[in-house]
Amino acid sequence: MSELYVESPLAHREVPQGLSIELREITDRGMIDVRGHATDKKFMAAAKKVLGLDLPKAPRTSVSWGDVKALWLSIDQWLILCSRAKALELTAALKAELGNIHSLVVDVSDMRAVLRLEGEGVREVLLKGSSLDLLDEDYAPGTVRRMRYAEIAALLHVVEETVFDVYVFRSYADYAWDFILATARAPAKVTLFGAQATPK
Amino acid sequence: MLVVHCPVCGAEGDETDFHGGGQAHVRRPATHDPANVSDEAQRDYLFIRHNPKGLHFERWRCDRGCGKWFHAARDTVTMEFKAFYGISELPPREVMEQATGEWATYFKDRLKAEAKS
Amino acid sequence: MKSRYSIFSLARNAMNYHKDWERAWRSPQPKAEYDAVIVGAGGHGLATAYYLAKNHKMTNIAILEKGWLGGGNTGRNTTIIRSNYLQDSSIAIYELARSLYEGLSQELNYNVMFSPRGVLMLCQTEHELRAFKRTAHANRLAGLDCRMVSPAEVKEIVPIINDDSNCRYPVLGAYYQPRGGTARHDAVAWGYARGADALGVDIIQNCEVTGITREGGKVVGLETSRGSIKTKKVGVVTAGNVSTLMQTAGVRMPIESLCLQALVSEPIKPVIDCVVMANTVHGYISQSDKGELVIGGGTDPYNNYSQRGSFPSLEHTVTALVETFPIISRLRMLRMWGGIVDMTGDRSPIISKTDVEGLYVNCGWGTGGFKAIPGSGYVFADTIAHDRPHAIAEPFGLNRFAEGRLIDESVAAAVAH
Amino acid sequence: MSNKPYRLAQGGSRIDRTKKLHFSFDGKQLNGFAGDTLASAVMANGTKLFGRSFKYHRPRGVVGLGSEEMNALVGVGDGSRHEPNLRATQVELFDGLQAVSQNRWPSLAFDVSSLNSSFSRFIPGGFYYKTYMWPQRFWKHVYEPIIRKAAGLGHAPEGRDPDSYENIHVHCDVLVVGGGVAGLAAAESAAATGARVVVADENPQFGGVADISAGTLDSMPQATWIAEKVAALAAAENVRLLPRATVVGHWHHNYLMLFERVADHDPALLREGAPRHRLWKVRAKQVILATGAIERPIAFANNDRPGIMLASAARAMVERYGVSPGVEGVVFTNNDDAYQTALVLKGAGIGVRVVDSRGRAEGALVEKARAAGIDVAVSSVVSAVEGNLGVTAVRVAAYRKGQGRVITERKISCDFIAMSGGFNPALHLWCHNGGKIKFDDGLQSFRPDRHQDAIIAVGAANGTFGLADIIAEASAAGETVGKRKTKSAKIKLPKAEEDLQKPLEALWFAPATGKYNEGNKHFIDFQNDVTVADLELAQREGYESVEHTKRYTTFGMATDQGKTSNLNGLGVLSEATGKSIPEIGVTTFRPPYTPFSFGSIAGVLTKNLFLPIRRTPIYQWHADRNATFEPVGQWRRAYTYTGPGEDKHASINREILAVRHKVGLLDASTLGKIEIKGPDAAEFLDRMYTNMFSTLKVGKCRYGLMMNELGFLTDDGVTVRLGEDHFLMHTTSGGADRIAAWLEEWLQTEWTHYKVFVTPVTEQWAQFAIAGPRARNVLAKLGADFDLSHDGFPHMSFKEGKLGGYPVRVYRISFSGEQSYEVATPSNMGRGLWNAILDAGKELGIEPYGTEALHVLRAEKGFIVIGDETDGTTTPIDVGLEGLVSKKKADFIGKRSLEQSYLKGPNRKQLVGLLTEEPTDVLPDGAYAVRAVKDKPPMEMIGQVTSSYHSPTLERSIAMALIQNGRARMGETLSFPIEGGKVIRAKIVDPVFYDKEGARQNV
Ligand SMILES: Cc1cc2nc3c(=O)[nH]c(=O)nc-3n(C[C@H](O)[C@H](O)[C@H](O)COP(=O)(O)OP(=O)(O)OC[C@H]3O[C@@H](n4cnc5c(N)ncnc54)[C@H](O)[C@@H]3O)c2cc1C
Ligand SMILES: NC(=O)c1ccc[n+]([C@@H]2O[C@H](COP(=O)([O-])OP(=O)(O)OC[C@H]3O[C@@H](n4cnc5c(N)ncnc54)[C@H](O)[C@@H]3O)[C@@H](O)[C@H]2O)c1
Ligand SMILES: Cc1cc2nc3c(=O)[nH]c(=O)nc-3n(C[C@H](O)[C@H](O)[C@H](O)COP(=O)(O)O)c2cc1C
Ligand SMILES: [Zn+2]
Repeated sequence: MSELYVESPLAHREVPQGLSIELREITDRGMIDVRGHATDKKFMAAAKKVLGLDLPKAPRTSVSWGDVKALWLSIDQWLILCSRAKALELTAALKAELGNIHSLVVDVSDMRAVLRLEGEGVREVLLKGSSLDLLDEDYAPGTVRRMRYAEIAALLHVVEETVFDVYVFRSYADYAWDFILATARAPAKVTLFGAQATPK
Repeated sequence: MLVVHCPVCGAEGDETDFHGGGQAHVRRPATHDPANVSDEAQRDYLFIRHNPKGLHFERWRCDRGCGKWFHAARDTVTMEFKAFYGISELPPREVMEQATGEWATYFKDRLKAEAKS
Repeated sequence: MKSRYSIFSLARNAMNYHKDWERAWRSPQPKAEYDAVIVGAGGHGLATAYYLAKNHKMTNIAILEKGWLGGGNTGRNTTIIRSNYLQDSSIAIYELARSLYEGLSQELNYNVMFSPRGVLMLCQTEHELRAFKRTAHANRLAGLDCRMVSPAEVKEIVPIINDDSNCRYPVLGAYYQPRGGTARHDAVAWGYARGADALGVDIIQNCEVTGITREGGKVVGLETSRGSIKTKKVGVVTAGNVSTLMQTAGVRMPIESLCLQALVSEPIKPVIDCVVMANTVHGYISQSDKGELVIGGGTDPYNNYSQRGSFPSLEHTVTALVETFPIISRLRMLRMWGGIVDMTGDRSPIISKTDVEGLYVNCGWGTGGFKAIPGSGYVFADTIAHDRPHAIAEPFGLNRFAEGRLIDESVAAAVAH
Repeated sequence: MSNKPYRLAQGGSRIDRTKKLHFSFDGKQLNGFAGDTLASAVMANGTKLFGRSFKYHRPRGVVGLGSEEMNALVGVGDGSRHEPNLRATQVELFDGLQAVSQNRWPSLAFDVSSLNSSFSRFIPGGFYYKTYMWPQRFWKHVYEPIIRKAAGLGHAPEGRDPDSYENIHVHCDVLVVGGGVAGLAAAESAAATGARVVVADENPQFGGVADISAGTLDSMPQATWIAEKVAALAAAENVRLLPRATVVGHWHHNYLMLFERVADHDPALLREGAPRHRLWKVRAKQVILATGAIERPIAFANNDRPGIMLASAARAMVERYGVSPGVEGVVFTNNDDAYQTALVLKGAGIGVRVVDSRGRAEGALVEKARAAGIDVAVSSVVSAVEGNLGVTAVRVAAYRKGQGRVITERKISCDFIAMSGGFNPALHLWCHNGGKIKFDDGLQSFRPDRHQDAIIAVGAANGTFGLADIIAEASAAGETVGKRKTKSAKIKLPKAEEDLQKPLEALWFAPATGKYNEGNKHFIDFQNDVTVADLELAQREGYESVEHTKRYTTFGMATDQGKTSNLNGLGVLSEATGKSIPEIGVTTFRPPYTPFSFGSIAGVLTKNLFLPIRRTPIYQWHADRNATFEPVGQWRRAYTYTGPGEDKHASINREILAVRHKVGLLDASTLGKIEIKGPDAAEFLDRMYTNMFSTLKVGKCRYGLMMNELGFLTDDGVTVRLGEDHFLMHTTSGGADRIAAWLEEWLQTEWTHYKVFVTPVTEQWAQFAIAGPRARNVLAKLGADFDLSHDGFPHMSFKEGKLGGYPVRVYRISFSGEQSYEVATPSNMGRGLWNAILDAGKELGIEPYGTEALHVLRAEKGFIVIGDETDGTTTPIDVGLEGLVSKKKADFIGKRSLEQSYLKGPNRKQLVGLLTEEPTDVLPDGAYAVRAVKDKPPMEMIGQVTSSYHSPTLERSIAMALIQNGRARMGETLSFPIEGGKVIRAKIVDPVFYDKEGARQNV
């Protein structure tokens, strides 16, 4: 049997030029959607047993354990990040461990495209499509937030001070990519606060 | 553009991050006694709406946040939100007391019914 | 009888520096009792009073208006007039209205500037194209003068349209009503006001009705900010404010009041000669005789009595129109405003008797009632005068909501106005 | 003053005389300096005539200082870069700028339509309502075309805008609107608290009118103090200074829109790729309005002649640009402030005298003026102006307040007038969102009162004009509202010194002798040519409400939105009616403060970014194969694949026949997919669907119907039972998001006790239909690790496993009536599996087919499509699916509504099949059947075609229709009058046209 052909949502896009920040697609990311009640102790314990971490209960936070990360999505929903290879295995393990506990675990590794934006001024670029208060200290590394981005739904993950991952449903990947190309153009760079030249 | 606050996850954001879902506390008669819903009761459920000029109670969904539905009390003239509360809850007492017209009657009846049970 | 307006009266008055013009309408004090009272001096209320007086010889009547006449939605709408609806009952009322508009300036001796410059409803998806084709079949058999036009014809009628067939929503054609158009909104209100006044109707402004008084199952009068008024017949025509007022008579309405916004650009030399509606992207546009582009969009999604809307809905409309008419990108918005529209559950109006004897209601015109003013006034006056629904009004009764007999126009092609 | 007659030898704080710029006005090549505005540069060249008014085409020049300008409107740029109606006072000069005047023909100085002015007596406010009515059709064909030709000011650009625009969001603690003395003082103290502060000013420079105001701060000229503050604020980490940025509107919850002109002033920036405009969407915890005040003109006869300016504008011409408004001027005022202008003119060596309407003029500035030798005439008004394209003289008359007309006049030669009727606080933003205002007798103007939002006005915007008061008020406001961080902010206030001013006396209308009084020429709204007489006429005719007067005369409706005219109009109405100004009331202030571009609103959301297009994993393959795409919601689906030498009709037929006789492959990835799991999942589905799901066996599929609460069909699809408490629901492509939200809504709001989770997974899966008699062979060829036999994998069942090595879920369901498998694989492998299927199917004759073939195939089978056979008013019973409406279940969504009398009533339209008498006639979609064909409409309609196709399988046309009582009329022949007078006759038949027993899918 020949090898399986696998293609990420943005595989056909070229490395962008002329931007004020860096933009690329992250392709090796496994994702598992986990539903269960944070108030259900059995559920939380089972998840911890498999993932090695306590699913975060605080809204908009994330927790890591080794190469596994859990992003809070709702009071009864998390997105588990890991390598693609590991996603299958973790999904099976979670399902097995959860057994009859009221829950729903789905491998959704192929459902979203992940766009990595990196560099000085990345928040300003994102603010051209998002109405969140991204300059606020609430948006420290680790923060997770669903948002409306341009005309689509997206999930924002603050990886580091100037590194952001934007998750969009894969059918919108090209749109999101093009939107960032348009708003991150170097001549359109905006600095929101900080010292500026004295206006003449 | 209103600022809406989700009482479930605490997210705050533009109205476009949320989804307005119309009047709150509408009772679906068929859920309770499907065999005995009059045409008028069905009409009221589907079409008749409180439409106050002033304090109103409505449903919203935290569309771009936790995805949960919740309730809000809002003034339809000033657009000021007076409270955000859970989807299975009644508004805070002091807000209920500010209600007028049909809403005042509604809350009075609800409280009476609750006191009884 | 009032002195008539004409080129000659204009010239005559010019000689005297226009010092001798009569008032267009009186400013009477309310009487203690009327044979009938219309609440709300919007287009529908004024037309109702005019036809009550003219067709039914009821002249001891009054219109009570809480603010200034025509100051509601009639004074703030984008003035699109068309009659090419899908359902038979809609076609009947809107076409009656449209045909009355044709001769309204002469009828009222007031130039309402009805301008049948054509209404183009763009088809920007296959689904929309199909839906309009269906409407076209229905309208043709109903006897309306409408037709589908090709993308090339659309380009001919509106040369500034984006005709790139690869754009996001390419124009696949349009549904065209050549004798749809616009009229000068204020003039419609003022013309009916002047006409009704001349027939003896008391138009009382700055008079808010605060309550409807009933005795048993009957109406006996009204409470107003200028005292009580006795009457046995009340026609409530208060658009966005209908729920609260009807409530005082114990009638609950299937209405929600929402804000609908519109805007105008700075005036420019003519670039667009007809009305264009782009329903898929929620924008419609025409150019007034003064030169400003008149643009409307959809309603904001929550109840609102503030006459001030939210920015996003207009933002979507403008964005869509920039895409549809790229040259407007460099033009500028001059003014935006909102009106409180009365939306029913099926998005069709209510012209109805109520369970209370002598109480009639005309509302629910939502985002599209300007075009209906003459027809609605005509059949509502008839309904009030004879205490039974006029045949054209009958389908629009309140009873339809309990029967499930909805008149849902928006379903076929989500067309609002 | 040789070839630049009006450029003064000295002065001009804004211009750089070493940088000469070339520009053109109406094609004439002119020079100016860096720092000039178009207004100052043109005036420096000796031209006062800038444009023509709207209705009378009267010649007009510059009146204002900046954004309040209503007369000097020009078009800038050409072709697709043309922009009409710009205020010359706001256009910054750059090298190569091209400007044209507007609303004139053939030329600015000689304009044919200025004849309107001679007719003006016949065309007073509202005249068109009284005429143009006969004969009826003349309005459309004669009168209106003439009126429209005259409409508008400038002309639109040509072609698509080559420039770019963008939006940006920003949250701040404090937004300071206006960067004059007040705004900067407020910003300074707010910033000192550590708050995040944005300061926006519409001008290129900060400082407001400080540079042309006489007072000092800490003994420095105000301008020096401003420069210091601007530098300090620019250096601060927590402050953003935004010049060329107009706050255009204020909305609920302190949402403001800020319009930044990024590159209009500098074509080099545009060339580098900068956006032309940027719209800032600002959410501010606190707004400080420091928008200053706008000077009022005075209504006197012919007060619109070029050369008549506001006093502050005349002053600015001299001080900022070194441009003299003329040689010999008259300052006409009712207040002390304008004396500053007189002093400045005098200081620049320009002839000047003052006409003051007040009985006494004795403030410190007045005394200074007298001391400087300026002639001051009190109790006097300018009663009329002579000159046409410019001012040649004024008539000055003795004046007593309340006088209707004057008798004696004396004539004074002059070539310009600087007028000041007082100042109006700029209340626009205060009022946009319901702020209350109050009338101030001292100012004779409105000022802010209360506001529901966190917004506060300071400085001239608040009606505070004393320099020390402004600073104190603004600084205090900044400090209290800025408090967010804990930093303490003690700002040392500068010491303000200025000449004390005496109060003004209202002057709304300067009377003239009879001749001038009755000639309609005291302009209130300059641009729209509304005069005092027009306002009075409106009152006389009963248009009493100020709102009626506004609409009848169009006063305040021009592009300046009455910035300089509204209050004057109210003053005139007050005098005409005897009511006070507050009794008359103001018209509504609406956004925007000044007009802003539609392009800036759209931002980058044009062309490919206007709205998203959703692509399936196979999208590129479809495109490469020359697929026509069909939009379905935001998705693009392949409609048909036209090969070489084929048209669409041929390719569709080919695709259909491939499915019927061989095998076809369809990209169905867009179908909605939702996982539903929990102990109550089955019961929940019973509530959502019309039919029963709790009885479905694990591993089996069932087709379900969904209604809304009104009893109308909204969606359908196949749901699979993956496990006892676990389902996978398929929805229509357009319905995926809507249905997922719908399920959540019911779970969260009505059946809150149900233990059910719902997770949409549409995009996790690429999904394909392999359909046709050889479908199984394709799967076998690919290699499946599960039983493919009919018994082992019967119709309406489900398997999970590997196909050609790819992980798959396979559903044996059929929308074509053929043997059919729907195969789902994770999206990233979609393209791989798609190719593998095509390879495997090659020798079996596999063909990809598109949505049109799909539609015909299903129509041949009589299957409905939501949105085709239904239109939102159609019940399951109407489309003949009564069998799928459970009688056993007590309640499900929409059930009760089906009982409403009309939905149960007679004469409902029912789904039937139609066969045309002539097999080659294809009924048009949406065609109506009539009860009886008549010569002409109206004809009674009894139902309409919902789907209609040529069926290559049956080699004839087929159609489905909703017909009144259709099911009772089987065999009846109906008439469909279509366009062009043709009538198509068709027989009512069963809607299943092909393989009625369903044998083909079951093998
Ligand atoms: C932005 C916008 C765009 C629109 N565009 C179109 C269009 O293009 N084409 C179209 O056909 N329609 C359009 N419409 C809809 C149309 O304007 C309305 O349907 C129509 O004007 C309604 O007329 P009316 O007489 O019923 O109501 P109104 O004109 O609103 O009159 C109701 C009157 O009742 C008065 N009133 C209320 N309560 C009381 C009380 N208690 N006592 C006394 N008086 C009271 C109000 O002050 C008001 O004057 C638009 C509406 C808006 C807001
Ligand atoms: N009679 C008097 O005493 C008198 C009269 C006039 C002016 N003054 C002087 O007026 C000044 C008052 O200072 P101030 O700061 O209150 O007013 P200001 O006029 O100096 O500044 C206001 C600034 O706000 C800008 N602005 C207005 N609306 C805007 C908007 N929507 N968006 C962006 N910018 C906008 C204006 O262009 C201006 O630059 C003092 O310098 C004072 O000396 C006094
Ligand atoms: C068809 C139409 C054209 C309009 N044209 C103008 C215009 O040219 N200038 C203007 O200032 N306002 C214009 N308006 C808006 C009115 O000034 C006003 O905003 C509207 O009637 C709503 O009233 P309000 O803003 O006082 O609440 C227009 C309104 C309509 C309905
Ligand atoms: Zn939330």
